[in-house]
Amino acid sequence: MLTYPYQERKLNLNPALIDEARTLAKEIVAEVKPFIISHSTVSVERAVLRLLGIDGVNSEGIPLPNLVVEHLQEEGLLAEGSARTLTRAFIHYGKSPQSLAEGIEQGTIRLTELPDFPEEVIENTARALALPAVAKIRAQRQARRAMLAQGEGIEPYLYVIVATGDIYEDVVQARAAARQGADIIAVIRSTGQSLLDYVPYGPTTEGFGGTYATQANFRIMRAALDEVGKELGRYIRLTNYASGLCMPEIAAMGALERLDVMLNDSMYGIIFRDINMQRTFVDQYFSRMINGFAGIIINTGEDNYLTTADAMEAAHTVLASNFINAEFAFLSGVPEEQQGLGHAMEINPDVPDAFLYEMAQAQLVREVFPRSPIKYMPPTKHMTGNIFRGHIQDALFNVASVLTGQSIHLLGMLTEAIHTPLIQDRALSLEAARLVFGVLRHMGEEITFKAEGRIQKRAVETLEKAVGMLRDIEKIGLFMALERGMFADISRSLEGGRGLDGVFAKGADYLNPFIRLLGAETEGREAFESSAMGGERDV
Amino acid sequence: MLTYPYQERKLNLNPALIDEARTLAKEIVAEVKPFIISHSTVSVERAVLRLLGIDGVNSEGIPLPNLVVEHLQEEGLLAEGSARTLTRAFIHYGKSPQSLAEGIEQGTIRLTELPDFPEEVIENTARALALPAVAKIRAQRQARRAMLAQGEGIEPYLYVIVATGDIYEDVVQARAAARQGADIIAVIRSTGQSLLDYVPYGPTTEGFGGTYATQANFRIMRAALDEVGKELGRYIRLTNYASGLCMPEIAAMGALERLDVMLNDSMYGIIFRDINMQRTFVDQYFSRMINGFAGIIINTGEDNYLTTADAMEAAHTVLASNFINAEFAFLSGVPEEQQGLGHAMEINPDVPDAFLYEMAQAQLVREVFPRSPIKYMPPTKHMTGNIFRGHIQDALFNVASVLTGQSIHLLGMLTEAIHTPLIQDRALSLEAARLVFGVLRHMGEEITFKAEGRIQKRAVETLEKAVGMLRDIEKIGLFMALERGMFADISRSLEGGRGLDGVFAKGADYLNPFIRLLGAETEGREAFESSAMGGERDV
Amino acid sequence: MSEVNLKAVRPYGDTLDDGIVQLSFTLPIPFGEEAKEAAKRWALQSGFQEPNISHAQDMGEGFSFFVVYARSRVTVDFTVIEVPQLTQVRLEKRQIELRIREEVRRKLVVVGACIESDAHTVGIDAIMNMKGYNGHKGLESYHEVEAYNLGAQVSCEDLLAKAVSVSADAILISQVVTQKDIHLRNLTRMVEILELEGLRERFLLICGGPRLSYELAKELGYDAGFGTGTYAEDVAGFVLEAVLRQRI
Amino acid sequence: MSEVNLKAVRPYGDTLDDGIVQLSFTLPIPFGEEAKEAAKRWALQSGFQEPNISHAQDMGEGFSFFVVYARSRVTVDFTVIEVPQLTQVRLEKRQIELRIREEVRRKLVVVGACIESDAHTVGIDAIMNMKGYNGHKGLESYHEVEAYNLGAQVSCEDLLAKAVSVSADAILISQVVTQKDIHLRNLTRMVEILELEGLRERFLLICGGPRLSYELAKELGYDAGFGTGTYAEDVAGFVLEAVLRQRI
Ligand code: B12
Ligand code: B12
Ligand SMILES: Cc1ncc(COP(=O)(O)O)c(C=O)c1O
Ligand SMILES: Cc1ncc(COP(=O)(O)O)c(C=O)c1O
Repeated sequence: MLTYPYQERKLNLNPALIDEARTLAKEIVAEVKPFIISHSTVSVERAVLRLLGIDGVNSEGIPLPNLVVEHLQEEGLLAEGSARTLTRAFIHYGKSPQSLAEGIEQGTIRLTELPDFPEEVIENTARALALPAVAKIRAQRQARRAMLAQGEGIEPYLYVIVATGDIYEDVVQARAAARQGADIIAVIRSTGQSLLDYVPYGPTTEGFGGTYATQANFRIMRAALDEVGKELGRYIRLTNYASGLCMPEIAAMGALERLDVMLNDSMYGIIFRDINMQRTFVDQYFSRMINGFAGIIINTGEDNYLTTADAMEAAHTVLASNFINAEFAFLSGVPEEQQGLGHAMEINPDVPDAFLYEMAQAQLVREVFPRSPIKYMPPTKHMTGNIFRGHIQDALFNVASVLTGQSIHLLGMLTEAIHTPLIQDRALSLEAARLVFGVLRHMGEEITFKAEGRIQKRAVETLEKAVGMLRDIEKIGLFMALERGMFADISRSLEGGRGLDGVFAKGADYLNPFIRLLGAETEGREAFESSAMGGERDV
Repeated sequence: MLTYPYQERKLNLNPALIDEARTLAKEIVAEVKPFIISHSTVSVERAVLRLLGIDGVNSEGIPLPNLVVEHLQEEGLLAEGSARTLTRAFIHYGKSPQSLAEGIEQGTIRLTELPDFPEEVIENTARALALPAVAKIRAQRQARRAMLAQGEGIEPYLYVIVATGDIYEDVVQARAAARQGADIIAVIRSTGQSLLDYVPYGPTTEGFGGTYATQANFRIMRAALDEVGKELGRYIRLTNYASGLCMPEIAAMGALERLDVMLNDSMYGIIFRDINMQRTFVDQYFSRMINGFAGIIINTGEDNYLTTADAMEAAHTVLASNFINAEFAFLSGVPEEQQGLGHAMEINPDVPDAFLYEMAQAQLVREVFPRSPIKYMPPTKHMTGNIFRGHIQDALFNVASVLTGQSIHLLGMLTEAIHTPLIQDRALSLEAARLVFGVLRHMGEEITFKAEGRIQKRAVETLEKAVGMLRDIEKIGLFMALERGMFADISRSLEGGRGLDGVFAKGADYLNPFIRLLGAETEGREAFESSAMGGERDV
Repeated sequence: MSEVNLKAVRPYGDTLDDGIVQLSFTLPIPFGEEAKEAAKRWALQSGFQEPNISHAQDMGEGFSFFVVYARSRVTVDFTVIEVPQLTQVRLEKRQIELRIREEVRRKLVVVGACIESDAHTVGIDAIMNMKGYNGHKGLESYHEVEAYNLGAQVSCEDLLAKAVSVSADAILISQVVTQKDIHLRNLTRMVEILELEGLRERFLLICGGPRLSYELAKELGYDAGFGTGTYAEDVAGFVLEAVLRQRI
Repeated sequence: MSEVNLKAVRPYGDTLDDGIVQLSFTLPIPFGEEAKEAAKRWALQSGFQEPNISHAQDMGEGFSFFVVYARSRVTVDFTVIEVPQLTQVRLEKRQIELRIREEVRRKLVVVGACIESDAHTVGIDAIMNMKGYNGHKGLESYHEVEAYNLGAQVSCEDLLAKAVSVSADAILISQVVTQKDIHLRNLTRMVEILELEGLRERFLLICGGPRLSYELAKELGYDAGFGTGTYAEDVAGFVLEAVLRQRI
């Protein structure tokens, strides 16, 4: 029901401040950029290998992309980029990347003894090897566009999670959720997957608080949702997590399997999973490039800030981070129309007038990012075992969402504090949201906020504080800001956290054909840019 | 939290229209007034007897007031007013009204053979006999004022019902409700009591869907609520029903026992209980006089219209009826501050933008009656067995209520479609309302409605239609309007319905000392008028 | 997900046969750790497993409220379930009218009311009045039906008298208030009066209301009963079929 | 209202001993009259009386959801209930500090973490970090406590190593995720490791989390467990008492 871009201006915000925030964020990101583009990671390389067609696991269950990268690492070949060596091997052996990987696994192929080839030959061959994946992703994007044209939900999109730990049970829940009215299904990942430095393989039926993100699971769920969506005449979007130590690989898998939304933040892993910041910045860059090209909406994780920090005090950190996340997205070529910036309704409901402050925050994010499919997260921290009270807290969240024109609406569950959603929890939430959205559909258009009232004041104040924070960060740099715990009250060090050993400086002859094919200003994009630029969304 | 009178003007209503409506209503009522003041009813007379101190039942359970009135009727003495004959008997026998009544019951006293006395003596004696009740009621009003000064809830007042059918169980529920946060407790009456032409006696423990309204039950509940209110530092108001065939008597009982709120409509009995309209108009006049004097807030029953008629189509009938009800109240000397005009949230939630129309209606009633403690009734008709959905419907009602500055907020129950409230249903509703009111407390002040938007248009349209309806009624008269089924789609005839045989024309020497003592422009009032006029409410 | 065993169906939360059930209830005991333990024991004694007292709240006056999630091992055999139901297909108004005209060849006569203490006329009005319900016109709008809606709080005697005086085919009774089973009492009263007067066979006796079902109506000695979501067509169709059946 | 018989307490709706309970659950059977009947039978077989299926809803994919009100005859004897509880009185921070200074006469040392897969630090932070929770300062703010909060997803081994290296008095463990009883597994793992290393007696072992209780903790072999609404004082007080007790 939203008309893009969002048109209302209810908060009396100072546009100069918003411009300043954007400029600051751009500068903050620009400072990190040299580091990012001069480095790669094991996960980026594994993603490259996956896009080149390498998949599967060995008898011990170790994924071939991991084995190949380890091999390259051992042989000191990784700095050139896995694509270069694989391409050379391809030319030399005349075998597909998959066969090569299997050969490496079995020890029948060694990459150290490869002859060299003219640079042009290597580049062209690498490009040729890369094209099938690019074509596949493009085809998926086209398929999505075609299916969306057949019918889809209206905003705010109803987004629910399934989290049984078993992909087959997830499918049942997801299909039922679609019938119950969901527009977007997110398959929650098993606790701890983000810390695995490999992607599990095949369909999985065990997980805690979620199901492993595997390519097979993606495919199974995609097929199930396509089927039910077709029946319902409504395309059902699928969400997963390109987060953690494997974000680029998961992005690649998601692009190939036509996921529609990916949790894909530039800093979440650093802050919340204690993943090394150097690793994350490099990983997010490539993973977002893939998501951008695939027409996948990325979701950022600022809502998480308010699960540890206080929502009244830390509202501005969410906005400041949104600005930074958006700039990182631009850097990877993700257009605004795919920037599902996250924020949340997490003020303690015991705070008098809490709803007013939530409205201020929700409207603020909406007005500042009028073209982005912003994602609004429900109350979680202050939910309790009282499901009846919780259902009301969620209803208020629904009200705030529809009043402020949110795009992606993650449904709160009355059982939030108890367990991952049961089949009926989701149905009850969906029903409640549909009810609220229906009876309040045009309320947002009907109301204006008092000039200099509580809502406007709170919004202006939050914007000012966010700009102040960005000014500080711009001065000290993002790395230092993270060290100081400026986000979510959590401090991380440059060398600390997991996965730093997987980061390496690109060699002078580093090759990754996908950067040119998928990146912001490059060839593969053409086909889609025109429409995206026109403001129309095919995502 | 409301400041009286309500100040906001958000609907862009035409004040001339409101004035016209009031004038029309005044004229409509003025047309009925001659009939009203020239008639009395058996129930009015029984109320007079009760106020003179007659109470109790005979061995067959027939209340003494009924026996005396029947006796007077048989003897052809009723047209003079029961007070006249009782006064004469008092002078003659020197016995209290109660002893006289007992004598009549036992056949030891006959009223036909009484000597006559000078009119002045009779009037003065009647007045003297009436004064103790007047003093008692005044004392109750003063007691209420004193207790309110110790502490009370803030508006919208949280109003819940108890309906176990057993006064002792009701007490448990009511005390628990007070602790759970209720400001007002209504003891629902047993199904069908409104059609009884007598008031049951003593404490009762059986009833269907409610507990009998008896003076003993009033007293028991009053004591229980005073006790718990004192403990909580918050005066707990008590509500019952001065409706049906005995409305004046119940009003008298309520005034004596310090009830705070009475359902007391000028037409409800006619429309919904098929009570004869002549009977009701006379009864309501005297019952409201008592309520007015006692500082009791009356609640009108327009919400009921929307349980039979469609809330989208019939919204204006509610408003039109509110105007008429208010004028009838003025006629009886009930000031605006005690006119708890009723309206309800009953639009089918499947109607797109239903909430906007509800807001329009709620705000309209609020703005049109800025000094009245208007009473907002929750969704009932569209509640279903889905308690979770119902809880959300009620939450939206809570939102509408606090946004539009309602005064008395009858809580919706998630189990509305299933059973009368369980102890936890009430607690959950109270908790939900407190939550919503808390987080939205000042939202009403924060928002304005778009000029000529859906809400304003709907409100203006409803007001116009109400005025149109009042114009029609003014032309044909209220009796005819009722015959034509203009309220709630229910048609009633002048001679039809129950209780007509209890109506009689006052004789030339009719006497009822309470009319002068309790009525609008008369002596008993003085003590309170000054404060009520000042806008301060002691009710 | 594994196949559901329809011979042993049990509640489902998010995994087949997990048995998860939500409960809420109040116990008349003061709030505290002991109350929680009592709630847990109540759940265990009721046969639930792993009761999780996810919420406990003081209701005041020595009462405590609980929200509980627990697992149930109780199964039902779904394969043996047969619900006595009206077998009739839902006809449309037009068809019904036509069939009355052509097959019954006289108007059907129905009288209806909310009996005794019940004043909830919206349900019976939905069935009988012109306007109907949810776009389904009521019996009064049927050319081929003579419908008398007596309204609220009509005594059984008055309703019967009317039915006799207009030679009704069917008597329609609405009962909405069910507190303390008053609906059962009222409905039974009507049957008893009819039987006493020897008139039970003379009329089709039909009841309706949100807590009524075909099954319950049959138990009470009625010819049919209708619950939530009934439309005039359902009733007219039933009366039509029954009248035709009687003819044979 | 009559007196409650505490030896036979049963659910209460609005009349003593009415036994009213609300239930909701899904059955893996397709929506319809038969599903409703199945729900009713399930309730009856579970021992409830007069089940009233007040709501039935199609969940899609062959599932049906129900809201049920029913009566229970099950009673619990409230008079015999005793809940193992920390007997200790809640001391205030000031008092605790004083008693450590005067009676223990050295700082208390505690290490804490969310172990294994669990990343929910808010709870342990609420207990340990400077800032604390709801205005109750955390252990880090105690002069007389040396507190090491290792944060999220710490392996049992790492936590133990830290405890050994700083000679901790107490190990604090938080477990929030309980799906598939992972908290039980993780908590048990810690006890096993401690026992294997022969170190179980060396440390006070304390766990906490929204689904934990003193009772459950004891069952698992912990010295204490704390649930929702715990503050640093509770933990500090417990450690203090236990350390003093060990001295004697
Ligand atoms: C509207 C309403 C009223 C109105 C009734 C106006 C009127 N003229 O009907 C008013 C305000 C007057 C009222 C009063 C009372 N009510 Co009332 N009321 C309701 C309410 C909100 C809606 C009922 C309704 O209209 N439903 C819509 C109709 C269309 O649905 P339906 O009745 O189920 O009818 C459908 C089917 O059941 C079927 N059907 C029904 N009858 C028949 C008959 C036949 C022959 C057939 C074939 C089919 C059929 O077809 C219909 C269409 O599909 C319900 C709560 C709720 N949401 O259900 C409470 C409710 C029914 N009321 C209740 C009570 C207790 C009362 C009072 C007794 C309270 C009191 N003590 O004052 C009074 C007294 C009334 C009395 N003497 O009976 C309780 C009953 C509790 C119980 N289970 O026993 C309820 C459930 C509310 C509650 N939670 O307390 N009420
Ligand atoms: C905040 C939160 C998160 C944050 C955590 C941030 C952080 N750094 O802690 C984030 C967003 C990262 C998160 C992630 C996940 N979460 Co989470 N999360 C929550 C949430 C909303 C609030 C928890 C909270 O902070 N409560 C506030 C604190 C203060 O309360 P507390 O933990 O109970 O602590 C108190 C007491 O228990 C006690 N206490 C606790 N620990 C200890 C320890 C000791 C020694 C003592 C003495 C006392 C003590 O004292 C504390 C203060 O009184 C809950 C839902 C809810 N409303 O409860 C879900 C919830 C706990 N999460 C859940 C899940 C499944 C996850 C994920 C696994 C989902 C996924 N697959 O991605 C992930 C992965 C996390 C992981 N690896 O563990 C589920 C758990 C379901 C279950 N019962 O198993 C919940 C219930 C939500 C749901 N319904 O699905 N989550
Ligand atoms: C950006 C992002 N990634 C991932 C996750 C999921 O958590 P985990 O890292 O445990 O998979 C979240 C959760 O909110 C998130 O916001
Ligand atoms: C004015 C009024 N009186 C009385 C009642 C209660 O109904 P009864 O007449 O059955 O007591 C209502 C119910 O809404 C009402 O609005």
